[in-house]
Amino acid sequence: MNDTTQTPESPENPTPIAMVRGLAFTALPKDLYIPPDAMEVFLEAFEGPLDLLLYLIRKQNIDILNIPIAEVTRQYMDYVELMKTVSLELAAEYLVMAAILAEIKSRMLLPRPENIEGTEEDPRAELIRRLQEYERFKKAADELDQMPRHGRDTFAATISTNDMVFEKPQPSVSLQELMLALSDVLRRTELNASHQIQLEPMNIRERMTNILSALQQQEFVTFSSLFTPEEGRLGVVVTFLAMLELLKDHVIEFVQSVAFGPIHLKAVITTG
Amino acid sequence: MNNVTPELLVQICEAALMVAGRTLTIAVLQKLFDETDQPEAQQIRAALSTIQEKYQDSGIELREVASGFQFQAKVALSPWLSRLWEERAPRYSRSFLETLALIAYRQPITRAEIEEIRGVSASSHHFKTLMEREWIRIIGYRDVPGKPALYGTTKNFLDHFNLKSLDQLPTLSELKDLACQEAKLQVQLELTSQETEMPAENTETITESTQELEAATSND
Amino acid sequence: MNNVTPELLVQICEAALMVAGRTLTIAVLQKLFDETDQPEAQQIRAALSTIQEKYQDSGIELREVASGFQFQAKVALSPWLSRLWEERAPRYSRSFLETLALIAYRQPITRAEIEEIRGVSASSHHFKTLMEREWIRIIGYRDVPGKPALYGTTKNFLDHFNLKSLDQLPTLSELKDLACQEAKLQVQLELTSQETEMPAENTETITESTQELEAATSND
Repeated sequence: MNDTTQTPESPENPTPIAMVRGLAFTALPKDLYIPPDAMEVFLEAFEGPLDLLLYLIRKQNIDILNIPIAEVTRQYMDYVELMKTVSLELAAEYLVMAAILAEIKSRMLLPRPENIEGTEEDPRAELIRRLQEYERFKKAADELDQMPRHGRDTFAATISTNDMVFEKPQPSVSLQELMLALSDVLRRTELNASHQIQLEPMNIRERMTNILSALQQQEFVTFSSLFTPEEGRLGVVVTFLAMLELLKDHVIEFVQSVAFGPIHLKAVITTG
Repeated sequence: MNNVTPELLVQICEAALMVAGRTLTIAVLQKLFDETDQPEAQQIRAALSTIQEKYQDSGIELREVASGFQFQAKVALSPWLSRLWEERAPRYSRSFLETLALIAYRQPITRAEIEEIRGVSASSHHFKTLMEREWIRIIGYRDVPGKPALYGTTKNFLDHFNLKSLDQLPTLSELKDLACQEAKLQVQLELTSQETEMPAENTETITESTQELEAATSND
Repeated sequence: MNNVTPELLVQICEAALMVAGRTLTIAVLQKLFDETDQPEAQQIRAALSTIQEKYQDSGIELREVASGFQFQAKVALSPWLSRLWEERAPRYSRSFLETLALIAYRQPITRAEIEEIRGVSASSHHFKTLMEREWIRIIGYRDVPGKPALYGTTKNFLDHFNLKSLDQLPTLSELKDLACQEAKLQVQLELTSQETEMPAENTETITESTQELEAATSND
């Protein structure tokens, strides 16, 4: 979602929408092309079908307990139609609401059946309950937003202890805590299939860091000096893989000044 | 308290609250003193209210929030103070705030319940941000198929909004009962039973869950 | 200075110096105001000396140091104030630990990559703290637009966790075992909390360990 908070203005709003050569325009010309982007912004001002419905009801000063279903349904359908004409992906929720409205409308036309207790049930009751329920939280959200917040309206005091000599102990972290944090991340990313993260054998990662550290102390490092024969073949392979990984990530480059001369590694960017 | 005069006690509490960089409880303030000198909670309270009075006309004030006491700049000064930082405080979208409001007022609540009330599917991003800020957390799972997580707010949330407890939240507006309204309008229709079928939705369940929540969060 | 009374000026300077978390110069204090309202340096100086007098008998004082003005706790109070940190070290937040874990396991890694994996923007504060503790450092830059810094862990990091090298960090499968254990532990906690905390209504189970709670409420 985005942070649009402008109040929704409908094309049917009786207040002038524009002044052209001294003339007030209260309605959009029928043939006016609404760019899809603008329509999206307009629709995003609503938080969903309930919000749109509430807006329609409020706009006409209708008592929420006495909604003229036919009229509201007609307006609602106009909006849904408008969304269609600009070929917007219609959110399913808007269509569900349209169906609910249509159902209520049809039930209002029919004689009401008696239910078990013998009292009549107004077909609008459930919708009204939902609208009210939504509205109160909409209001609560507004109020929450008005409340003084840290970092926006109020700031906590923290002053210096400069001249005092005492050691503030640093938080200590156990390996277990670190692992739990990581498993949290992994669990979350599993749900989010777009970025899978794999954990490679750590020795390659470590080697990458070591190579970069060497390149921070020295601008050019000879290729061969990064291999330690004592580590055996596995060590050589790991180091080489680490180099390739860094090369692929655009972090280092290989430099050879003369043909068949020694190969050097160099950081692509050297700052700090 | 033999060696600590009331004036010194006030000074120590004042300085401690200023340098701590976190909220302090009365218990923490007591522990700043040797056991032999340790002031009573009541004496600390008295010192704190002396401080509160002393700062009446200052740019800052001593406030009590969920996790303890804290010095804060006065809200009215925020237009000037916010210029101290380049980054603006984030603005939250309405959908974000609605989600937060529902969790705050209706906790423990599942994501599906939030979606049902709002009439739209909930943004995962909002939940992530709320969890990241440690304003909400999972406080349990409902024992129904799928074991959906139940969300509740944290002390951080209360602190951030300068609240001591959940019941300081503005009260929710009341639901008007359609059936009652109908009955008033149609007086001539004598209905036998006024036991309306509008679900006896308990409009205020906050107090209950507040207690539960405090029980859950206060064990540190 | 048309709209800013001397009293308001004092309040703003006072609050700014307390909340800034750094020393402030007169020039910085001037910039808190709109250009049309901007007080003269002299007026700020006057406000600052009013503040200095006002805090004469307080636990804190306004001092001028090389880089500007700052409030400090009075040195005489240090025996008491030092206990603020004696009690217990603060704890790092879960999001802080996640950032650290990703740097450890995925180094060299950029901040943007961490944000992408975690799905939320990373706090600069976390990076600063990690750099200050010398647990991470910048080990290079990636040659892509923006030239992002690459982070890696340090020897200090290994020392803290008693590791000789990074490949001693638990592997992914060990991590899964850990997650299983954690789940088992939670089930146990669930059972006990059902017995003790939720006698009547056990449709909802609180699966919460005290550790998690502390992590959730502690600040970073």
